[in-house]
Amino acid sequence: MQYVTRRPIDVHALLSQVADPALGGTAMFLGSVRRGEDDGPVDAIDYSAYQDMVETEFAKIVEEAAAQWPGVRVVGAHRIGLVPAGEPSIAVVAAAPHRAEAFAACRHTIEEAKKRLPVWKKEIFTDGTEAWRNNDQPERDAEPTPS
Amino acid sequence: MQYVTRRPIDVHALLSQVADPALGGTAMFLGSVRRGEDDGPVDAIDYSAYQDMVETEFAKIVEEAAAQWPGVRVVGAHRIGLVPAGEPSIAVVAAAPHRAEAFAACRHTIEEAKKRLPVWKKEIFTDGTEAWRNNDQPERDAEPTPS
Amino acid sequence: MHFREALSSSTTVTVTVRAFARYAEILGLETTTVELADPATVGDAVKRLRESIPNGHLLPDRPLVAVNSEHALAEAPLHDGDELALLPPLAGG
Amino acid sequence: MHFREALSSSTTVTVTVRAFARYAEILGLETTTVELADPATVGDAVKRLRESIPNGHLLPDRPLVAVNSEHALAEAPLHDGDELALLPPLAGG
Repeated sequence: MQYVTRRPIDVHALLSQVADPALGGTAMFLGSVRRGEDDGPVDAIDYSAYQDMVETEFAKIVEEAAAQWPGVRVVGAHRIGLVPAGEPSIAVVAAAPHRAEAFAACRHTIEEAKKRLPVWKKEIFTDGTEAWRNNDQPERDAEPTPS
Repeated sequence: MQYVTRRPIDVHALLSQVADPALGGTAMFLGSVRRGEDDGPVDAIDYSAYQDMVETEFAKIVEEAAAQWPGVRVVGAHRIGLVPAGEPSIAVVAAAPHRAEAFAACRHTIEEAKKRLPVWKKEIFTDGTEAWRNNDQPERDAEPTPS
Repeated sequence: MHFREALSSSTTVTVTVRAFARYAEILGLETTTVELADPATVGDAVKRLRESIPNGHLLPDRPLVAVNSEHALAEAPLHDGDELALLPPLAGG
Repeated sequence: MHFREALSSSTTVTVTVRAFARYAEILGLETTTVELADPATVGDAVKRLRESIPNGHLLPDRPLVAVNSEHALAEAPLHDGDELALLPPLAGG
């Protein structure tokens, strides 16, 4: 199953992929394009990716999680292209025999994905301006797009 | 929104209830009826509840989470009646500005729900036998139904 | 939801008892009432149930209980009109 | 995916360079090739790009890079046919 997609994230499809009567606990994380008080008037984020590398690196993250929490199943998805504010751009689902491992594997996978996957985002504001945004930048300090 | 339901858990409906462009992180937990190697041939679990108390107690848990993590929105559902193996019986969804609070509020809510909500389960095995099951009982040691 | 003030001069309290799950099976009933001398506690009501209902002795001495939908201890007071719920070990999720 | 063995006797290595996101905007290109004296490292390739491409000096001295889709350091060797990716600070999720 491919991690990168240009379509809206299909939560049911992800849950189906890990469904197994032996796995009683399923944890999911959805990260959405945020437009809060501190975010400025963000209309959407335009995500781009180095797709081949994203796929191989995400497969490694999943393998590592399976090694650390035996029996856990992990899947994920990252939407690229234009994602409107309020819609999910990233999803991680981890199913495990019990809930502690499900939460741990889900959290670990999203943290590793944020750190390791070559994905970039450009914020699109309501006034039509754009800015590249790093994950470690404070919200009001996004790097302006060179003109 | 009522917590106790006799219908299959509707993940999309729960996610819609917490959706808000200011809340960029959403964590969900689904607990399903398990039939693993150590569980015996469980066909289904018959859940019952003291419904009035479940509703008031769950509302308290949600209020406590909102006080501990300001801005977080938490919803949940517990299916009662006969739930077939592999299907979810409980769901908790927490949406927050950032993922750390979403995970923390989701985990806290499921732990409190398990500890405090008056819900009971009777395992129904493939051979037609039944057994009440406590959350703190080891799997092979379920309490037999008195005949 | 109860009528403590209206009946504060009565010398007995009557509470509705609800039994759930395995306790309902053991007792063969889901609801009953008990009348107790005022003042009464949860412990008094449980003692009465254990002594007066068939199979009542199969209940624990100190079962998990709720009074008017709130978790309560054996020492909690009972008032006329209260609902006392006998809760088997919780097993949600 | 590369041809190191077939070309091991050559005295140069040619690598495909891919630039992403803001680096693609800065350089005005998404892909190019560089030819380097063998042996060559990631650092050598970045130095060449910074010196020879318009706006190349706007790249960091040590950008985040991948070689053949694996995260790599500036000291990593490059072989003929390798794909070197220049990765702006990651911002997924």
